[in-house]
Amino acid sequence: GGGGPDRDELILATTTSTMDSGLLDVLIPAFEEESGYRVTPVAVGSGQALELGRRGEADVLLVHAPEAEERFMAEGHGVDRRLVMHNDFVIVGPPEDPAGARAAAATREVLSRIAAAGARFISRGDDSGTHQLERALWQAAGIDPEGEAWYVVSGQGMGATLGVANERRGYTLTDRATYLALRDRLDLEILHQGDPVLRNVYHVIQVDPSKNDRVNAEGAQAFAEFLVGERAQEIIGEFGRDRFGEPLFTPDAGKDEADLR
Amino acid sequence: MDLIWDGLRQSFWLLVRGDARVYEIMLRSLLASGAATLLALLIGVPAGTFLALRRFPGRALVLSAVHSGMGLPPVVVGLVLSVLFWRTGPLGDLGLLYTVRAIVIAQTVIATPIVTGFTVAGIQALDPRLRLQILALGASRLQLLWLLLKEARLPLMAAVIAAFGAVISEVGAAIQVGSIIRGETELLTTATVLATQRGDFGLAFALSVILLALVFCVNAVFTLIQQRGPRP
Amino acid sequence: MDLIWDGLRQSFWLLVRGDARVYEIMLRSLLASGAATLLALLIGVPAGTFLALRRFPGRALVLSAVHSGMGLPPVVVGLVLSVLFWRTGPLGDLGLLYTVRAIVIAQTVIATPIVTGFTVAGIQALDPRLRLQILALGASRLQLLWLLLKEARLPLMAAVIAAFGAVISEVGAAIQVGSIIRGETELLTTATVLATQRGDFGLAFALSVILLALVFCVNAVFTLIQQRGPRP
Amino acid sequence: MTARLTATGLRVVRSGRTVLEVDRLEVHEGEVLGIIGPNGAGKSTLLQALALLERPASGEIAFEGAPVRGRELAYRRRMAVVFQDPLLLDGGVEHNVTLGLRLRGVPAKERRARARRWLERFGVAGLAGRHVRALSGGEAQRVSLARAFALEPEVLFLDEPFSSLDAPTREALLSDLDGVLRETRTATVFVTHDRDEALRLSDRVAVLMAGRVRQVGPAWEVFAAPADGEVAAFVGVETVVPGRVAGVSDGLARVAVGEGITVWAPAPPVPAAEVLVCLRPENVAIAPAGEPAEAGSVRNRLPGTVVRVVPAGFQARVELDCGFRLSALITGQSLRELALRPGDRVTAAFKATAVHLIPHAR
Amino acid sequence: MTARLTATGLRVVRSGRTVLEVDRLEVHEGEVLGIIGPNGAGKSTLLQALALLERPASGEIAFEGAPVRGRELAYRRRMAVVFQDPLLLDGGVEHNVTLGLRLRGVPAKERRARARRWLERFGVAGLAGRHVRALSGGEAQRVSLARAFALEPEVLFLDEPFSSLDAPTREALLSDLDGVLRETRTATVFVTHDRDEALRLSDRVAVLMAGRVRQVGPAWEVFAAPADGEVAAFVGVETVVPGRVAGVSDGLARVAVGEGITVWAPAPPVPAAEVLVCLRPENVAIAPAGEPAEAGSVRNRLPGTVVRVVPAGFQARVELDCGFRLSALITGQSLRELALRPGDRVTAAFKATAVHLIPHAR
Ligand SMILES: Nc1ncnc2c1ncn2[C@@H]1O[C@H](COP(=O)(O)OP(=O)(O)OP(=O)(O)O)[C@@H](O)[C@H]1O
Ligand SMILES: Nc1ncnc2c1ncn2[C@@H]1O[C@H](COP(=O)(O)OP(=O)(O)OP(=O)(O)O)[C@@H](O)[C@H]1O
Ligand SMILES: [Mg+2]
Ligand SMILES: [Mg+2]
Repeated sequence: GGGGPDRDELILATTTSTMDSGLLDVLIPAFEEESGYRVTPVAVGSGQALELGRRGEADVLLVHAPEAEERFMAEGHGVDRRLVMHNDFVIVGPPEDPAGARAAAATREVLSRIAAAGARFISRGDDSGTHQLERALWQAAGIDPEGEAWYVVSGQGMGATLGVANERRGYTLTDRATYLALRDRLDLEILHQGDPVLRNVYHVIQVDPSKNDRVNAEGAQAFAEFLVGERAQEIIGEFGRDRFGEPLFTPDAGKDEADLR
Repeated sequence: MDLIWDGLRQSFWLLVRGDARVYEIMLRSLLASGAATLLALLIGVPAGTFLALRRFPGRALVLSAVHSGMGLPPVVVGLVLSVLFWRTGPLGDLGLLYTVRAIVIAQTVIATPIVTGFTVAGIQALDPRLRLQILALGASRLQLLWLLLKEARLPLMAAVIAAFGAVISEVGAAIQVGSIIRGETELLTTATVLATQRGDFGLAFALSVILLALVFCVNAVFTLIQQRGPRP
Repeated sequence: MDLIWDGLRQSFWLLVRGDARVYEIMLRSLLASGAATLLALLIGVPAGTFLALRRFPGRALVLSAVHSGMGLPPVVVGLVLSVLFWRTGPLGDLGLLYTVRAIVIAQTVIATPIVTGFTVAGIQALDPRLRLQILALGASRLQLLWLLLKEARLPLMAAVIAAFGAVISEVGAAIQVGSIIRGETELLTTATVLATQRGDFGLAFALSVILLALVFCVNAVFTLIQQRGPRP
Repeated sequence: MTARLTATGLRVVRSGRTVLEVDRLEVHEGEVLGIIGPNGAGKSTLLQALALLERPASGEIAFEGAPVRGRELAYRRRMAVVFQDPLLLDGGVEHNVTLGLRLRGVPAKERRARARRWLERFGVAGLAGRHVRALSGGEAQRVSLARAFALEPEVLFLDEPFSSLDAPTREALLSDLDGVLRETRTATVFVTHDRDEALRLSDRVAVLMAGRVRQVGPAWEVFAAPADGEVAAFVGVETVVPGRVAGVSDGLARVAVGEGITVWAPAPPVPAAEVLVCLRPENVAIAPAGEPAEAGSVRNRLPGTVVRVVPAGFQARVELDCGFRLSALITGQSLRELALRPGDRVTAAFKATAVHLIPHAR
Repeated sequence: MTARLTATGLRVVRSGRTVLEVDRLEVHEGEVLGIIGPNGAGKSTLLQALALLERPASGEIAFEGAPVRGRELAYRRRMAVVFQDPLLLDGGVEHNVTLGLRLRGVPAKERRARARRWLERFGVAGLAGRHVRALSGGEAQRVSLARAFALEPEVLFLDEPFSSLDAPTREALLSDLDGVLRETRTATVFVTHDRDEALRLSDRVAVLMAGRVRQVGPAWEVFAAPADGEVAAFVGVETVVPGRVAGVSDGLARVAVGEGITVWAPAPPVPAAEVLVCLRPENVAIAPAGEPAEAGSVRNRLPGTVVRVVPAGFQARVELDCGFRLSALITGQSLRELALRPGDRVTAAFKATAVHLIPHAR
């Protein structure tokens, strides 16, 4: 760092999922220890995170909404965007599977079946990365679920949305980590997984420092480099193994974006 | 700051254009919170009067509990009610979860301690001889209650206002037991939260402004009732 | 239901094991909400007394505004303060965002109308001749204020309790202006929310139970102060 | 005939202290029962208990012979109370006066008519529209009176109801109410600190002291023949001296007071040697020494010296030393004529019938 | 000497109504100024304005010549008020009595000593630890009195301070306080409805009616020589009849009242033909017709008929028709001796000096 005392401060706008999973609780102390920066994590929806970046209210973003991110970069709000990791999404629903999702191979087909059966689908509806992915999936399936009676918006985080799905006996798109954490309390099963489109890819974005003189460009750079660095990547690769028997995230630094699609 | 102006402008247009969805949400918020406040009055006022007038062992404890209820985190209320209303929960069969009725129940739970606590304070603050005077005028138990409440009008109306304000502005419990189901359980506050999460600060402000305007109108009526009558 | 038992058990162990983090969070919650309540008192009590004793044009309007303030959605307070505290916002230079001080400010904004509204009601409900009596005893303006407040003790303490309860149980504003920074701005309520979102309902309940216990203890003290003195 | 209201074994406890203990007390139809006693004696407490406003620790109250327990509301609606303080409810004057009637379901027209009638009677009809907080003390008391009388009750409780009224109004009301109460056969319990009021309005008077009824009887009797020394002092019998009955003849007792002083008095019903000699100052006349004070039946003439002259409004209290301390109340006119000064020698004259003897155990 | 307190051009408005309008009023050191007047006359309002508790719509109040404006607190701390209602603050008796001293920064020891002294003086020392809600009406009034006296003020305002006290206590306090006030040279303003109290305690009396001072003067003068007919009626001059001055000689006026009836009276200071003849009932004696009523200077002897006899406590009011309506107050003893009944022919006797003439424009 350098400059005024606030140069040590770094605002990280990130999605609730990283906060909820507990990954940040491990990564941030490691970074702070290594670099001397103090990180203020702000866990919000991806939409809000990007909006904070756009306004220069955050220095660095860790988000998973590829299309919105690309728009963000195209509009020149960010200076660098690097691949960090991914986890994957699954579609869960009631074991009796009224729409017959289990039988479908592609995610697109699963959604078509749900729509055709008019089976209830719970959407987070909060413009989070999960929600954005879900929207992209619907679009790919050529369906506009907005306003349909079976399409329910929970407006809440992943855990609560799973709860709604459980109560309302609906399908929902969830990240694996949250589902694993709540599995015991839910009467929902994984009905669909594995399709490459269900990958949830996290990028770290440094906010354009020319927005205002407050943006901490060096800190952002340091944090981004830390995330794609060896130590962080190792932490990411191990995170969750102790609790679920399998890691929740796959480190992807340095990989080609296209390999993940 | 531009955001705030933006919000004001947007709220104005939402109302003027007569956005059906906005009006629907407004109405639902008003009805749910109104119902909850009414229920809280029906429970809290008799309970509060009882606590104010009767002495019994453990009264201080009950009163502390009521007062703690004023600090019942909406999130906790939402959580506990959710657990109760889950399909596998003890009240699952009622199918209340994610309905407006669940929201009304949650808000009633939040509002009742407020009404009770202030009823106790308001009635206790009255001259105790007033009770005798009212009885001496030939009041039945119910008439006594009513007249005492009229005497304690000022703090009581403040309590109603506070209770209504607490529930109409609350999100934690409403989201948990009601979710934000478009056309079913969406409220002004929950819609605001949603807009915030989406980063649509303009809409969030617009909805807030509408909520505040609504609260202001309702409270202007309450305030007039409260302050009615000449006070030298 | 097992969740609730689980939560109770877990909360018990958290406290007994002396989990430093839990105690730290408790203390922070208590201090932040205590400070906010105190600030709200410092602002709301004089303001309320003024509104109660003075007649001026527009008074009903101001009072309606205060009453509406009781229904100020914490989310909105959080949003507006965030915008003000943003680095690019008008108060950005103060560097308040995502600090406990920001939380205290937000909670003060929430608590002040509650205190003000009930101060007005409590003082107005007093026999107006008491004011003269106190003046006649030789009270200065400040002494008058203090003695009137003592006379209106019951509704005022209820107001303090309600204000403290409202802010210590609130999340919407605290999360927005304070975020949930471990070791810095984590509060009992925001930690509960986090636990809920992580699906760790057991911890969520445990934290809720601790919050309730804390609120109960504080309120027991308040209740004792309020109910002190023999009342026939 | 059964009394309208009977209290038996009444005991009221407040904060652990027994503040009232009344064995038996009756109020009859058409009767005014005056209650007098020192501050804190329990008069207001007695009223509240009789008016069924406070459940006593023990004891029973019967309305025309029937115990009220369990049916308090019905009986309470046949009563009305004027409290020591006006205790008006927040609202207008008319609202207050009609309230009791509204609680009883009296139709609006009738309510308004009665309110108007009684407000007029108490001289506050012009204030019907006034908020109660904008009344003077006396105006509030009048409204409180109108509120109770508008109920036209069978039992009426009045707790120092005239204490804030101006003198002409009080005077007029005293004559007026006496008629009203007798006409409507209302049973009235009336607490007052004004001996004149007690004497003028009451048929019987009860003296309450430290929670107990010390004497109850016809009004004149209580004032003229108090049951004991304390009651005597309280009802204004200023001269209370011990004496010894030296002999009785023709219903007249010769009482030796102090050194060689004899006072004639009606013999007490129970023969007693040791007595208290009681004499109201109003019944003592003063004449210059030697001169006959008054013609006729004045049996007692004691020479004495003026000790002190205390003007007391339109009258004056003269304290004499006639071998014992004797107090006389004379008119301002007499005072001016006699031009009394301390040290003057005078004769105190009073009838035998003005003296009351209380048997007294040393 | 400048007055301790002077009010000039005082006007108080309440809800748009002018309830008080006093051109000038002074209270001097060591003086007791009695204020009397009908209910709602503005007595309490006057007290509150003088005690600097209410800013008047206009007018000025000066303390020892210095206008108080802007320094109310300092002057208020040299005053004390006993309100019509006790208005005790929530808390204990001692707390209430020491409060004013605490506000003035008097040390705790001194506070307690003074509280004890005055509670004792008012007979409620035993209640020092009691909560004020557990007091009887009279006990509360005594505490309120003790609270004011404990301040040992230079100006003391008393608003019907004895209205709830029992008779012996009131009697004792009246004598006692008179001494205290004079000793401490306190300027006292004292509102009362009791004419006896006003006469006994006040040096001067002001009569307030409908917000205006109608008369102010030495106490005896107000009662004996009221300024106009209304004041006369209010101060208890029951006989007020119009007459015409037929002649004046030697300071005595011959007044023709009704048909051929002559009343002798002191000539009014301002010559007037039409007058109101005022006569207090206390100053009229009654004798059986023909018999001389009283020896000496009784100038006026009017034959008349008894119209009505109204017992009034220990006295009786006798209304006579002497060609005009004349009211006399006689002792119970006289009443019994004369055995008056309506229709009896009697002679009413009163001195010329007992009559007061008010110049009267028809
Ligand atoms: N707020 C008010 N609005 C209008 N009139 C008022 C108000 N307050 C008092 N008054 C009137 O002012 C007048 C004076 O009141 P005040 O209390 O001074 O009378 P008072 O002489 O003390 O009477 P009392 O002998 O009954 O105590 C009364 O006629 C009363 O009705
Ligand atoms: N809550 C209480 N606790 C203890 N004593 C009480 C309580 N309330 C009243 N008392 C006492 O009860 C006694 C009777 O009170 P009450 O009001 O009946 O007296 P009272 O005869 O009406 O007196 P007053 O002439 O002063 O009106 C008083 O000595 C009073 O101090
Ligand atoms: Mg009493
Ligand atoms: Mg008055």
